[in-house]
Amino acid sequence: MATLEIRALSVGYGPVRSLRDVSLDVPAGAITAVLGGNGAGKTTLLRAISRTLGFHRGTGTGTVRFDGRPLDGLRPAQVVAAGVVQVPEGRQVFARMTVADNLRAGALGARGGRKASAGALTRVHELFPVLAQRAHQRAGLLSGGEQQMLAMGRALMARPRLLLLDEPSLGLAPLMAQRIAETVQEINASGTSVLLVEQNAAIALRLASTAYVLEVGEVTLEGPADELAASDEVRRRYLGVVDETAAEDADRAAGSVRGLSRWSA
Amino acid sequence: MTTFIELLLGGLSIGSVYALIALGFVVIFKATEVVNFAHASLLLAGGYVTAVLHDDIGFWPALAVGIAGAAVVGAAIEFLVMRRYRGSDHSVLAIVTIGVDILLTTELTRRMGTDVLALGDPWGNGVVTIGGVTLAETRIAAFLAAGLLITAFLLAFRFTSWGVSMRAAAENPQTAALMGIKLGRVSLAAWAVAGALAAVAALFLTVFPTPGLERATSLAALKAFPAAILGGLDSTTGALAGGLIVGVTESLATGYQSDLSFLGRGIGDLAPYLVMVLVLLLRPAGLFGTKELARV
Amino acid sequence: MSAVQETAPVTTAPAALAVRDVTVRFAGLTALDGVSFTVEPGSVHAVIGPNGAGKSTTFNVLSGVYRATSGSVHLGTTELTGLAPHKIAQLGVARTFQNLALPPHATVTDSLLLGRHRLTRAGFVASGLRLPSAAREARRHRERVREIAEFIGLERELDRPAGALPYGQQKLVELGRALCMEPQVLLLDEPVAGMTADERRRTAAVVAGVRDSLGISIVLVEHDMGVVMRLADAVTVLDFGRRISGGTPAEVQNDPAVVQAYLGAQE
Amino acid sequence: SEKAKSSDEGTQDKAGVKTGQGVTDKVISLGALTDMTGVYASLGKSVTQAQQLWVKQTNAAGGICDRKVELTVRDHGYDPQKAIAGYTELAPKVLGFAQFIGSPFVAAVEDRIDGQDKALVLPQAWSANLVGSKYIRVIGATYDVETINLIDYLLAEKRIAKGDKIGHVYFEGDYGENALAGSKYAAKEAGLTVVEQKIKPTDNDMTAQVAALKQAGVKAVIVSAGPRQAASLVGVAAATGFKVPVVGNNSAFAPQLLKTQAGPALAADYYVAASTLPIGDPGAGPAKLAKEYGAEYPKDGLDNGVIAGYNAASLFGEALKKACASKDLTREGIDKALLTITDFGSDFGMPHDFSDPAAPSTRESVIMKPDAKTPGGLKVVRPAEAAAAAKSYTLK
Amino acid sequence: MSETTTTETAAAPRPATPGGTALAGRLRQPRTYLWAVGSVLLLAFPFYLDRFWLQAGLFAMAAAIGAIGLNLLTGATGQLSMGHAFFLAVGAYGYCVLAGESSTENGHELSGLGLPSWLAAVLAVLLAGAAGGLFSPIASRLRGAYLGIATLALIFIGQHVLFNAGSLTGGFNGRAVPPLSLFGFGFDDTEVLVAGVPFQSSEKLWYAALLALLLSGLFARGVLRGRPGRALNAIRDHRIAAGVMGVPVARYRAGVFVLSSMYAGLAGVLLALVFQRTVPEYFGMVLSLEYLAMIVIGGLGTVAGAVVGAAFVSLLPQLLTHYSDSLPLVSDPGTGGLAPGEASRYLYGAAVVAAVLFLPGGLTRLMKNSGEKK
Ligand SMILES: Nc1ncnc2c1ncn2[C@@H]1O[C@H](COP(=O)(O)OP(=O)(O)OP(=O)(O)O)[C@@H](O)[C@H]1O
Ligand SMILES: Nc1ncnc2c1ncn2[C@@H]1O[C@H](COP(=O)(O)OP(=O)(O)OP(=O)(O)O)[C@@H](O)[C@H]1O
Ligand SMILES: [Mg+2]
Ligand SMILES: [Mg+2]
Repeated sequence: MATLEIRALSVGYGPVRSLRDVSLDVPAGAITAVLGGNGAGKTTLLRAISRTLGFHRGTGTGTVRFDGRPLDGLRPAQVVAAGVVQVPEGRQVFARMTVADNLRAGALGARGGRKASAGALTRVHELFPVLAQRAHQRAGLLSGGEQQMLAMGRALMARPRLLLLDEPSLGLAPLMAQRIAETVQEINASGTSVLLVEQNAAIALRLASTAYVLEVGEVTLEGPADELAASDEVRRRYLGVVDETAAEDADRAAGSVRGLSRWSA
Repeated sequence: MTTFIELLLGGLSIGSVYALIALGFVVIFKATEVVNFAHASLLLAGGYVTAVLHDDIGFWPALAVGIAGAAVVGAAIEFLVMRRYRGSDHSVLAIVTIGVDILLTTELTRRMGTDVLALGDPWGNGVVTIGGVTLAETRIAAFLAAGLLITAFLLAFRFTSWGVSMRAAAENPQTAALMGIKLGRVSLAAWAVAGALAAVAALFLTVFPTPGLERATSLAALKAFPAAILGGLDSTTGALAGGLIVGVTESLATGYQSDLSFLGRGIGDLAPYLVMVLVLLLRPAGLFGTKELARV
Repeated sequence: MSAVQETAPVTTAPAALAVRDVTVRFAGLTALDGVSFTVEPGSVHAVIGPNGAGKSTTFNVLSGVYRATSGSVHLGTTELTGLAPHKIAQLGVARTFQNLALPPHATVTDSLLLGRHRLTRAGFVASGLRLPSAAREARRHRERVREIAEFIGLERELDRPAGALPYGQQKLVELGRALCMEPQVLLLDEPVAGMTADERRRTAAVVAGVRDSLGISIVLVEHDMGVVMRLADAVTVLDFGRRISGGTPAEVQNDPAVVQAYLGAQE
Repeated sequence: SEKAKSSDEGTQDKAGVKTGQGVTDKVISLGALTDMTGVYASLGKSVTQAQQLWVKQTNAAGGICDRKVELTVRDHGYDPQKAIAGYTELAPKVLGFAQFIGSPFVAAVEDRIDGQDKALVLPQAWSANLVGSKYIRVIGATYDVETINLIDYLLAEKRIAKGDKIGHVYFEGDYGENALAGSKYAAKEAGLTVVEQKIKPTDNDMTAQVAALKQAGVKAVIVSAGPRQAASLVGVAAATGFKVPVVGNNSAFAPQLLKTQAGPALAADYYVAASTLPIGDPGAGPAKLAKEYGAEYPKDGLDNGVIAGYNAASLFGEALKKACASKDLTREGIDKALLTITDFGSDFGMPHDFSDPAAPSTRESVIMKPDAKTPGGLKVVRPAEAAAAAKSYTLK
Repeated sequence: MSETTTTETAAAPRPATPGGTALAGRLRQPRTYLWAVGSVLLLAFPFYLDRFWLQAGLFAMAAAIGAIGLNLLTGATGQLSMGHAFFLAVGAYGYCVLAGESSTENGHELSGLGLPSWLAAVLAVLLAGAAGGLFSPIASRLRGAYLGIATLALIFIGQHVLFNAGSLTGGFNGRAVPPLSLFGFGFDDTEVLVAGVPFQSSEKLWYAALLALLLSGLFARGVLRGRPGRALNAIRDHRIAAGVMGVPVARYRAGVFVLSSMYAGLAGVLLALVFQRTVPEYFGMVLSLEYLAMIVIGGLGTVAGAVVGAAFVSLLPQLLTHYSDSLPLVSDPGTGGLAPGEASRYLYGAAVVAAVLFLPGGLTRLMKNSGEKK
């Protein structure tokens, strides 16, 4: 049984069509990854689920169901109350609030009492000790990666049943990216389904059981993650060059770029 | 010396009324980052309801209805106007509140006509004299009310999730929504609270020693602007400090105007603004306001 | 590079960027602690390190957004320490921002033209009166903007508001805007974050192209080791505000301290 | 174009009456520039309604010079731009203005009135600065003269004596500063010292002013401000045990205040001067007007604006009748007719003499005291009288 | 108004088209004809309209100049200013003092420099700019609401000075405004017959104002579309990034404040000439708020927006008052119904709200949409 079911979802921003007829499933307790290049519509997909398209004057058709319950027509807060929580793209921490208040804000939409959120807070501090050290610093002053950790931690405060991650490893050091990967796995192991949008396809495909590839608003590939990881197309476009061909590839890529003449003032 | 103390106390007491008005600005600014120029008309609305009703149902019930009424007006402004704005420019929204203020003030002054309305408060023109210094009872009540309300808000902002949701919603509505914060409800509540505060402020603004509520009462809200800014637009403590500073400055500048006559007479109104400008030169975000973030 | 056209040499000869003993403290926190490194003219110098190590802080010091608590920064013989950001920009130091800093409603063209600010002169009077000099200047620089947009592959997005572009392209606009400053030194803060492998490769190629065709110095902060290895001539590694290692990419990659603090066990 | 045909001055009708701008065979048009939505709304409303009542009565009685009188009202809401626009709009169309509220605005168009338009304007303001023009005629004592009469009253009642200090709380602007000139003159004559307190119309709380005056040890206070300021001042003074008489100019009182908590204090030791009897006076003139006004506007309260407005309109009517008699209904004719009016308005308490444009029409003032039981809230405590100092005082 | 859009395409980045085709292209646009008709009408008005309407138009034109200035500041740079009325006052009174003769009026010793009036007008504009410059420590440091309310202090300071510096300002009664004269041609009330139409001050000033508006509109448009405009927008959108891009932020903030003050000064001079007397009451907070309303109603950040907004805000009450007899709902003052003054306040308030909610971009956006794409 699928927890999240997306059927025939189309989204547009004004005249711009950004998703066309997308159908996608996130099975209960699984990690599902979505890959795709710039502008493929990954963020748009997540916005459609979390019902925040309205903030971008976007409109959509199609259905999104969570546990059989349609999410269309709900307000973002109701979606959160239903257990679907999104980590937005580009961190979006509340810059002027302290780290501690950011985490409190994360817990606002959650069900369960103080005790539960205290538990969640301990957990977040375990995962990202820096957030405990900096509890009283304003979030806007954190480094980029620290902000990314805060964004993750904040979402975890809501104790989601389905976690929507938009590029969680963006800007994280390799070590930290691995930590995040483990965290996602752990979260998942404790019963949370995850929809993972990642540029770092290597990580994504390692974590996920199923994966979808979006291109220009359409699902072009889907299947078990390991199968996709083996496909040539995915290897070339999303997994990047393997070391042996690096030099060759780089040259090829560089060759495709015209030089830029110097500006003479 | 007694004059000085009397002026000082008088200034503190009127200052607490300014602080109450300033608190209304602060609540809305915290929740929406909008400077609410319609606060003046909320003040009128609250006062008007109280004034019209007190004869029939008694002062306290009338005040309660007045507070509720102003809260409803505030909420209505949020629901009918502020919520519908799709942009993100807070200055534009501030200008919208100017429009709202014009609408409301026109309507209310039309209703009030040229009357001066009494609010039927229990203090009348009673005064308390301590050591040769006289203070109006209304002002003591104002002082207590302001202290109480401001403390309450300070605590509420610090210890309940309301303050957090407000600031989150103000700073980044979309992400706040992603956190499950009910944006509409947060700003609706802020506007309603601001309305209620305005009604309380209106009470103290129009009872003794001022003659009563009338169309020009809303102009007094202007004096709370320097108070709110001086303290820092997003700080409850700032509202209190700012209000008191403005009250005292005004009172002293008026009381000693003969000694200050080289500046021209009647600088009582001007003095708070001069103090405000000085403070802003040193602290661009007011005494207690949150400094602008400077990192990229 | 075959396509490079030889034109008149840049007015200022390329100069080394020397960071000496820079310390930055915030209330109760030392973000940079006596960091020194030198960026050789015309090279790509990578600064890497764990999150919160002080890389962006270094950039903020270099571009004048932060004032160093102590230490100095020189570009050639000019001291940058303590200069206002716009003065540093005038000297030809350009940067991109880790968290995008693009006006969402302005078109890409306008954002790029903003990069030309330091190279243009038209002030209130000249623009207001539409003096011929201003018009001539505007025309010339619009052409160059188009050239640069083509170079980074944004020519089709020129009339779109930047806010409507996907994240990855917004990063490119940032890069373009910095290029539009015709910098001597280009500071890139995570230029390929949020891109697919394919796009990373292309962006890396653009950066390489910039270095090769313009011969300017590039300071690069990036967590993608592939890109760092490919582009960097030298690497400085920071951890907790201190420089813990430095050298060629290969050296650094095998430095146990770096592996332990930053890279983790390689997969 | 239509504009090109030059305006035709001085045509004559069948009866041989010379007419000009604002007068046709059937209608005499008058203008009123009033404030019904701004700071002087309460004054403006009463004055305008009283004048409309007068127009109605006059027309019912057959009009003037076989013509109906028509009053075009423009509400400027105390906004200079609208006031000037209103003047510009009406000036070519009306014979004159039965009302013009806002002395700064009158001053603003003074040059046009004196220079080209030459239409009679009856401002509802009593600043000495308005006196001196042939066409702008103030009805009643100016604020300075009125203030002198107020101080005279205090002296006569032995509330103050030579050597005392008196406080003067006054508005920034024309009104207050003109009154201050009067109090300074009276103080000089009577050996008093004036302690000044300048305030703005937005000041509603007189606590600090009272504290300062108390400290200065004044024996009486003059208020040349609005009703609210007077009420606050009197209220604070009473409450803080600062027991001195307070006197105010005609603009410093409104009957609505008697219902507020300052009411008792106002009724106790506060006095107001004016150049007409109060509307609640038992005398024939005010009583008749009060009755008629009440019948016409049952919902609206009575105040002294009613008399002021009615009086001004009647004066205009008087001038019209005289002009009609001399068969000259042009603006010039009206101005000439007005100069022959020397005993106008005794119905309302005192005679006015308009023969000298450089002098106020009277130097007398009625002194009144708030009284909640009287309609309009004021009763006379000293009938019209001019103090010696008021007679010797030279304007400006 | 027409003059501001005549060069719609001048600054566009299109490759240079031969003048002929561009002209032909423009001739095909219906808007070109609309503007042409508008311009002719504007030029012909003094021959047909009476003084009331001309004066209303003059007020609107002066307001438009002031609003353009404010739009540079608030619209383009995001610096909220509520002190615009102060700079209008500096312009108006500055002109009076510079051009007026020393004299005694209403008991005030008035001092004046008696300069030629055209020179006085120029100097008054510069004076307003200098006043803006004096405020630059604050203008360059504060932002948003803080700056907005800090500038409110200017209003109170201004009012205080206007009332108290009697020898310069004439105190509460203000000062008479010396008529403008240019090359011996006086813009005063002496009648000059032009084509049989008597020209008085309003008629003569009309053309001067039209020219001033045209020039200041074009100037502002040039600024906005050029390098300074981009720098200002960058400051509005991202202050730190603007600095890093080489924009001297404090200097530009101060600079645009000065420029906007100069526009206000010019508007002030013009208003003074129309009023023929300056009165302190006028330059209060309400006036500042009106200017803010203008730019929001018309559209933030554009010249056309300022002009349209100014026309709307300053003509609306005049229209309503003038036609109060023939409008439903609105009734004559004193008859108990909705007074025209109130009606126009309702409409004006509602317009501000509606413009923001339903017409983001203001009235000009509406016109643009119905016309051609920009
Ligand atoms: N607010 C918006 N207004 C208009 N168009 C938008 C908006 N947001 C996204 N788009 C368009 O929708 C398409 C999909 O964008 P989306 O942000 O979903 O891509 P993405 O896959 O998340 O890309 P990236 O990997 O760069 O984040 C793009 O073409 C983009 O230009
Ligand atoms: N203005 C500031 N006030 C307080 N602390 C700051 C400020 N700027 C940076 N910091 C702190 O200094 C440290 C270094 O930050 P910096 O942004 O330089 O890290 P970084 O190396 O760029 O990390 P990342 O890779 O995550 O972007 C961080 O811990 C950050 O919280
Ligand atoms: Mg995305
Ligand atoms: Mg960083």
